[in-house]
Amino acid sequence: MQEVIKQKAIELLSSGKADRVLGWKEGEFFYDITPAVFTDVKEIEEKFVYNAFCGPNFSKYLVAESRKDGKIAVFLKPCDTYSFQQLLKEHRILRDKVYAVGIPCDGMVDIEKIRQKKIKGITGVTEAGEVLQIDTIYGKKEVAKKDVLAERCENCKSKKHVVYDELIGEEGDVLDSHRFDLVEKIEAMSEEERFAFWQNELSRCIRCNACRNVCPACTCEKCVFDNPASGIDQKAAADSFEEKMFHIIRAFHVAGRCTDCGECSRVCPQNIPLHLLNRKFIKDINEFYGEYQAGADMETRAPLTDYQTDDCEPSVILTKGDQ
Amino acid sequence: MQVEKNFEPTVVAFCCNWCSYAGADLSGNNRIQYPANVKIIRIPCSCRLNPMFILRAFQRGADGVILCGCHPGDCHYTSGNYFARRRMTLLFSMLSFLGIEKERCRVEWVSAAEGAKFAATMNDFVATITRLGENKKLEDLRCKK
Amino acid sequence: MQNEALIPYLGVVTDIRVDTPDVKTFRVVSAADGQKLFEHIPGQCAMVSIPGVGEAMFSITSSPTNREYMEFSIKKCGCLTSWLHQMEVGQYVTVRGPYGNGFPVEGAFKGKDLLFVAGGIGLAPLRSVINYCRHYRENYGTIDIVYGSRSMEDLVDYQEILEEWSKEEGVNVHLTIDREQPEWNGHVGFVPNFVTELAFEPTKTAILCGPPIMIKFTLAGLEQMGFPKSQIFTTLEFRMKCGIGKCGRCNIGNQYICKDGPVFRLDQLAELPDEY
Amino acid sequence: MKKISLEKLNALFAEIAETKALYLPVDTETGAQYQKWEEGKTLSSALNTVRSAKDFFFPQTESLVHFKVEGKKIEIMDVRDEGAPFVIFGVRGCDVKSFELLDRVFLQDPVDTYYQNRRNNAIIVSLACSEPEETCFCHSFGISAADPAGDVTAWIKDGEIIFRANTEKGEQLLAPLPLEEGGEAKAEEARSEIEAITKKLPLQNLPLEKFKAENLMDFFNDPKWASLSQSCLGCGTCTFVCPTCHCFDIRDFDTGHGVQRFRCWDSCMYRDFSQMAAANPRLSQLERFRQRFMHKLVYYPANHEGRFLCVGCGRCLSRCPISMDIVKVIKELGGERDAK
Repeated sequence: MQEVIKQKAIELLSSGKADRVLGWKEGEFFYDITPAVFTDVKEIEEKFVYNAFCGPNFSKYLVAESRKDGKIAVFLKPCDTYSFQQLLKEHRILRDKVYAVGIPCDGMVDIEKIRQKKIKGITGVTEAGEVLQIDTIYGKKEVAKKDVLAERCENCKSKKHVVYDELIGEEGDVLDSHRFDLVEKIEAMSEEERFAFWQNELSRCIRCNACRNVCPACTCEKCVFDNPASGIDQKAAADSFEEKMFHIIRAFHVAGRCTDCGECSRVCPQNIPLHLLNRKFIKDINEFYGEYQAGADMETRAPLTDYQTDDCEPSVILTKGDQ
Repeated sequence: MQVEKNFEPTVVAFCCNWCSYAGADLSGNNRIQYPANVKIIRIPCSCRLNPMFILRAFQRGADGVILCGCHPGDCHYTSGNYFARRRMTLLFSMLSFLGIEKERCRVEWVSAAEGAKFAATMNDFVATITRLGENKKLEDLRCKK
Repeated sequence: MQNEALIPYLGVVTDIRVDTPDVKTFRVVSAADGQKLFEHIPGQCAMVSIPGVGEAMFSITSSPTNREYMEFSIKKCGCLTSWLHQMEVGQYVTVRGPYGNGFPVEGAFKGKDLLFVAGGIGLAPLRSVINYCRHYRENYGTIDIVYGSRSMEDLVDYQEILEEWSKEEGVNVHLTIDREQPEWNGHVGFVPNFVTELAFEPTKTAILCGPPIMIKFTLAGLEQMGFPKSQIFTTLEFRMKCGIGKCGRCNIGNQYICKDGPVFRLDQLAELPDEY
Repeated sequence: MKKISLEKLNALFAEIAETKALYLPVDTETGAQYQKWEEGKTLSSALNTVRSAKDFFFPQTESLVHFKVEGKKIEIMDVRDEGAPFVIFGVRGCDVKSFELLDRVFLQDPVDTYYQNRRNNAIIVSLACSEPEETCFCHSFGISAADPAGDVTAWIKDGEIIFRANTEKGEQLLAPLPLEEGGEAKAEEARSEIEAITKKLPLQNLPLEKFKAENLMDFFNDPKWASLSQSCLGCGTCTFVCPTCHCFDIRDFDTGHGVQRFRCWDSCMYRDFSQMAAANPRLSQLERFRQRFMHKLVYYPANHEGRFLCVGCGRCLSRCPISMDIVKVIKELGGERDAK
């Protein structure tokens, strides 16, 4: 697959269909891949990669990139196309400046999960079907790919590309995922258990803002948390209240717009399951206001900018769940 | 739950300017009593209530927060309270998801004519919060004396 | 426990002078004993703060030769400065300092003819030096002061300039304003052009402070006149938090403005990245 | 040297914890973290903690001074406390070195007494890295993973842990503990094993020769910063997991009954780091990204006799969301110059 995509990148650049190509650039190892803008065919030949470690979602880069001169080609995995379309819907990306190529994805691997299996000193990985052969300075190791898939890929919601100019490979389908299982499990806990669970998770937050900065739905020019006039600009959580406030507000600000791309959890250096907060909102929206998938189309109104006169009252939560 | 003796809760009530604030006024004019623990903050419309306001009220010592607005369909700005309703539903659900007592937040629709309802709502809400006790889960320790 | 630089002194404002519509000068003494808070060198700064509002670096505009109090001339432009502008006499403020290197009044300036060029609030950091040099008049040559502002009302310390500086022997004051005004009979025009028109001898030591655009064109003019870079001094500002070279934000290259600056000689600056 | 069997390690911890607070890396579901020792907690086998050990001396937030404001009057309240001695057990060589680099900032005149207090109270027991990771490059900065500094150095070898006191503080810590004498040979063996592994690590010799004060302007003006920084998200992950990053912000918090002035970590990667009322000298991510790496590789060495502000712990390599780390920067900027 890497070769096909690489050739496509070269073709787009040399035919003049695109002036720049947004793709993945290899790093020191096989897993530390950096998003990069390629303008030169030779560089693509040498550095362009596409493998099971190409996690980053490019949609957000297009907000700035589509405002530069010339056209940019971009490779989008199925879940990335949702974010892309959501940003198009919000008029954040200039569509005619982007050439979107849909590419297939069979799930991305989370290097952290490999490390958690006590595999140390990883120097190389080869994909052999369902198995990953791992070279380390302490000898060879093997793991099943499904055991080290990123959480968002384990619970992949769709293999379908919702928007593209050109598609490489076969079109997939929207999947029946189990992504709300964990949310349900937490909902079923007692109030005290839930509080303890989140207290433990959120207390690890170091307020690096990676979740916010990577999020394709967070595209405000100036975030409230950076705005001294907002009264809540903070650099670090000086009290456990501030941790909660940041994460509640962050999730709330993307409610109804979050496509569940899972970037927030991928980038979190402290491995806080931030996607659960977003999924809670998605699940509630589905339950209260009907099924809604952000980014799935260009027409429907987002649930928080819409209403029905017979919507449920907020008191509905008083009787929901909880033993 | 253990309730401290003599616990006097602080309750913040965000009231829409057009209905509930007038409703509060009416209850005063009619000499209907409601607890002095309620601190009213007037907002132009219930949909002006940013979720942040609720959180900050808790941070700065509120034990309960209630939003009062016009009845659905009666919004001075046509549809503000419909949006507020969706937002608050989702926010309260999230607070509950994080393990915060769900009775600490409430939305009530109170019109300008419902002075008695305003007082009754506040009486009931203050009683609920008194029963729940001090807000410990969304407090900012620095703000405690 | 040992003294901590980050814990400030308490000062009290004893006098507020309205200089221009947006500049006020505050006189500050120690809240404890009514004496001066600390000694300083001309050009040094202090962190002034109102707890809960903010803390920022301001240059000390009074001369060290003043043994009774310190003065800060502050222009209203942000959150803290707006607050400071609203305060009344008797208000407590916190002050810590002095920070920075200051001007080499006892070194490179000694025995030299001095040329001060300032624009707008840029006079504030220079006022301290000018008054110091006037106090020790015998140590310095002639003093030329070129000062310009948008309008007559915007000239900071106008009274002091007229009544003291202009009358002193060996001190030549050249004032200018940007646009004509009926009651103004002095020079009209921008500072850089005025400096070129006045055609100073390049043997003088020039000290500049003002808005970046004024500095840029004045420097070009001075260099054309033949001023060597080693004879031009300026003072910079940056966002600062600690004031003691630790918090890491006010650096130009490897030099921290709060500690190694704010006064730089132009030839030193030329060796540093153009990031200010 | 002194030694004890690994089985008795927990008893040893209990002994130390009786007189002083003891912190050590403990495994959690999401990686190792420093925690206060209590019964039941065991030493993690992970190479490094997710957060660095700088937290002990330079915590993410700390109160500096409190104010009471009443009308026009202000009262200053010094809230510093002397603290009490504590032990950090199992610090790796890279993190131990980071303390020395931070000392040069916080202990230079004027001394930061908050930092100094904690520094004086700390007794550091370092632990040699028996299994270095591929992301380690401490060797490039002259740090030994096999023989780390600290008040006491420890090696784990064949079911035993061997201690060597390096300072008086270290001697005093070890003296009352029930340890056996000996272990020199095993320590030596562990040392040479680790050195052998270190040689095999992929990032051991980075091209650092050109990063000197005299090349400051060349590096600053290098056109490669544009491509290096283009995908940077501007988050603070690298800064906050870094053991040597020490920039901070000072802020006030109005509690309603007073004002607390506190210090918290700040990142030069943030837009508002150098934002002033009217201007910002570092407007784009390029300048902010450049500032961070220039500080580590050029500015700090220029002010501190050539010492780099990096200890090669590899945290930023494994944590950066887009994998743009200091190794890539060093190779990109330092490598090509070599070839010329």
